[in-house]
Amino acid sequence: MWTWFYKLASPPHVYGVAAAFTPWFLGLAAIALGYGVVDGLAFAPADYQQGDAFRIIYVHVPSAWMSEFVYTTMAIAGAIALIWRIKLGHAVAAACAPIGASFTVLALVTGSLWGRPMWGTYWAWDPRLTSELILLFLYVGVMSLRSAFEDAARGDRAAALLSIVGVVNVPIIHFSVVWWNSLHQGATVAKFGKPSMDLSMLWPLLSMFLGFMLFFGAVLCMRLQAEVLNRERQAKWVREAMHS
Amino acid sequence: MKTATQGLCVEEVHVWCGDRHVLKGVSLDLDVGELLHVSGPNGAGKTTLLRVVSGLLRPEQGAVSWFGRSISSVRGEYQAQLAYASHEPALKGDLTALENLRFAVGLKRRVTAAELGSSLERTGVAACADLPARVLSAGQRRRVAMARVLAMRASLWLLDEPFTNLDAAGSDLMTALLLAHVHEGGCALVVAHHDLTLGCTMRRLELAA
Amino acid sequence: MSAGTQGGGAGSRGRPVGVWEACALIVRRELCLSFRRPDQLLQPLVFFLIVTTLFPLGLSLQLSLLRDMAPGVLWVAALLSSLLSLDSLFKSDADDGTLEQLALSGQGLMVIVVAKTLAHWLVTGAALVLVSPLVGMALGIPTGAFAIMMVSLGLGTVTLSWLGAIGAGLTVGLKRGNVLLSLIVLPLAMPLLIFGAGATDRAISGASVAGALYFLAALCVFTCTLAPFAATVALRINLE
Amino acid sequence: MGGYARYVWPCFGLATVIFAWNLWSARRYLAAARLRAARALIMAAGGES
Repeated sequence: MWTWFYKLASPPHVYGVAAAFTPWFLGLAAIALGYGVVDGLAFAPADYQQGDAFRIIYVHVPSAWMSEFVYTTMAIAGAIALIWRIKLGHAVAAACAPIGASFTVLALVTGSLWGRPMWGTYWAWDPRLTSELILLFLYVGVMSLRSAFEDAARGDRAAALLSIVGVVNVPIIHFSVVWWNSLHQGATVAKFGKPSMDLSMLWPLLSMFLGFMLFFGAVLCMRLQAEVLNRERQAKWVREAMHS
Repeated sequence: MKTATQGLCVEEVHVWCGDRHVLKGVSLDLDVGELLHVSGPNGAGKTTLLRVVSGLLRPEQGAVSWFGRSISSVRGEYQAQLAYASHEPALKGDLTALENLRFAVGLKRRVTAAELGSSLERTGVAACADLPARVLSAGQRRRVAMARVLAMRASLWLLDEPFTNLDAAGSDLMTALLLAHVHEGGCALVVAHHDLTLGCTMRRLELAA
Repeated sequence: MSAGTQGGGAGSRGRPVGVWEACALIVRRELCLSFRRPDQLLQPLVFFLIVTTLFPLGLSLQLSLLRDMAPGVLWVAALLSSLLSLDSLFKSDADDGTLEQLALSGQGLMVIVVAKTLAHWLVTGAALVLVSPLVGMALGIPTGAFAIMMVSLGLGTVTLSWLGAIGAGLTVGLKRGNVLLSLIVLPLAMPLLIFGAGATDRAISGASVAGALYFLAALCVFTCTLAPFAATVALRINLE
Repeated sequence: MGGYARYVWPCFGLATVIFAWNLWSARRYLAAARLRAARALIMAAGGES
C-alpha cells in the first residue's frame, strides 16, 4: 500500500498525474455547473418568500463552503509538509491559496448582493458574511507571508504554520462573531435563514457543489504543476518533462 | 556508517540555500584533542557548515553526530557543551560586557561574577567589564566574545573567523587559548579564509566554491 | 582548567541549569534591557493615550455618546499599541546575533520563547493595564467599571502577547516585517476584541459581565497553552 | 426573472468572471513556471558543456 503513498510524494509522478487529470476535471466541472445553472435558474420553482432572489444561493452557498474547504485543505497540506517534511505539501498549499481567496471574494460579493433585497443594505454585518470577510484577511495574510521571503522554502514553512494557526482560529472567530451579532442585533432582524428546500431546489444546489469541487480540482492541478516546477527546477526529470 | 565514538562526525551533508547548492556532500570528523581548520573562498559555505554542526541548521541530507549519537536526538545536551562564536561578536549594545557574559554563560552553567571577571582578564578586557558593549571597539568586542567562549568551558569550540579585528597581541592570545583548549582534550573547528600558523598538528578542510 | 571532559557528563561544570532558572535569567535579561531604554517603554503607552484622545476629537464631546463608544475605542487602542511594541520581541536579538546564542544555550527554544514573551507582556501589557483607568476616565467610563475593564484588559493583553509572539516569530527575518505582523495578528485577535469590548461594555451598562469574561478567560487559556508551541516552531523556521 | 434580475444576474456574472480569472491566472502561472524551468535548464546545460 505504501508504494501508492510514496509515489504520491515524488514530484515527477505528481506532475504527470496533475497534467493528466486537469482536462477530466474541467470537463466534468463544465457538465455539473452547466446542469446546475440551467436547472437552478430555469426549472427550480421560485421561493415563496424571496421570489427569484433565492437563486443566488446556487452561487453563494457553494462558494462560501468552498472557501472554508480550500482553507482547510491548505492547512492540512501545510501540516503534512511541515511535520513529515514532504516538499509536495508546500506545493499543494501554495496552489490552494489563490483559489480559496477567489472563492471567498465570490462568496462575499454574492452574499452582500443577496442581502440587498433582504435587509435593504449591501452590508449589515451579518455574522456569516463577517466571518467570511475575516477568512479573506486570513487568506491574504498567508499569501503575503509566503511571498515575503526570498528563500521559497522558508516562506513555505512560515505560511504552512500560519495556515495551521488560522484553521484553528476559524471556528473561534465564527463563534465569537455570531455571539457578537446576536448581542447587538438580537433575533428581530429578518435574518435570511435557509429557504425551505424541497427536492427540486436541492438538485441544482448539489450539482453546483460538485461543479465547484471539480473546478477547484482542475485549477489546483494546473497550479500544482507550476508550483512543483518552481520547486524542482534542478531535477533531471524536469528536462524530460520539458521536452514532452 | 563510520561511527567515530570519539568527538564529532559529519557525514555527506548537503544544504541548498534557495537555488544555490551551498554544501555538496561535506564530510569531516574531529576527535577529542584535535583542531580542524576549515577554509575556502567566500560563499563556499564555511559559515553554513558551522551552523549545521552547531545544530542551528538542519541539513536536507546527511547527519552530524557527537560521540556516536546524532545531535538531533541529544540537541539540548549537545548544545550545552558547545560554544559557537559567530562572525559578528553577538553582544547586546546596551548591556555591559560582564552582563553580556552573565546572561549568555548563565544559561549553560552556574557561573559566579568572579569567574566571569577572570575570563575577561584572561582575554585582556577586564578594564571594560562595566562598559556597555556599544562603546567598545571591534577588537575589544571580539575579546569579550572570546571571554564568553572561555567561560562556557565547552568541549567543542566552533569559531567563525576568530582572528578578524584582532591586533598582533590579540592573535597571539587567541592562538594560545586555542592551543590550551586543544591540549586539555577539547576540540575546535576554526573557520578562517587565510592560513593559520598555530604551531600544532592541525588538519585542514578546503571547501570548494 | 578547560573542560576537556568526556562527552555526555557535565563533569566539572556543576549541575546543568534548570528550566526555571534559565527562564528567570532570560526574564531578568529582557527587563534589564528594556529598562536600559525607558523611552522605548513609554512609546507604546503614549501611543495608547494619543489614539484614545483622537476619538473624542473626531466624534463628539457629550459624555453620553462617548461612553457608548468607550469600550470599543479603549480596546482598539490597546490592540494597536500592543502590536506596535511586538516588533521588538525577537527582531532586536536577531539583528545582533544574540538570538542564535540564546538558541544554542542548551535550553529548549520553548523556554526562551516563553521567557521573552512573559517579559514582553510585563513591560507592555501590564503597563497598558495600569494606564487604562486614566484613559477610562477620559472616555467617561464610570469608575465602578474600572475593575472589570482592567481584568479584561489584562486577559486580553496576555492573549495578544502570545498571538503577537507567533506573528513576531514568523516575521523576525523580514526587513519590513511589522506591517505584515499586524496583518497576520489582527484577524486572529478579533475574537479577543469582541469579548473584551463586550465585557467592558456590559460592565459599564451594569449588566452581568460573567459571559463575556468567561469567554475571554477561555480564549486566554487556550492561546497560552497552544501558542508557545506555534511560536517556537515559527522561530525555529526563521532561525534555520 | 421577477423583479430580482438586478441581483441574480450580477451574481452569476461575477461567478463566471471569478472562474475565468482562476483559469486564466493558473494557465499564465504554469506558462511562466515552464519558461523559467526551460531557461534554468539551458543555463544548467550551458554550464555543463
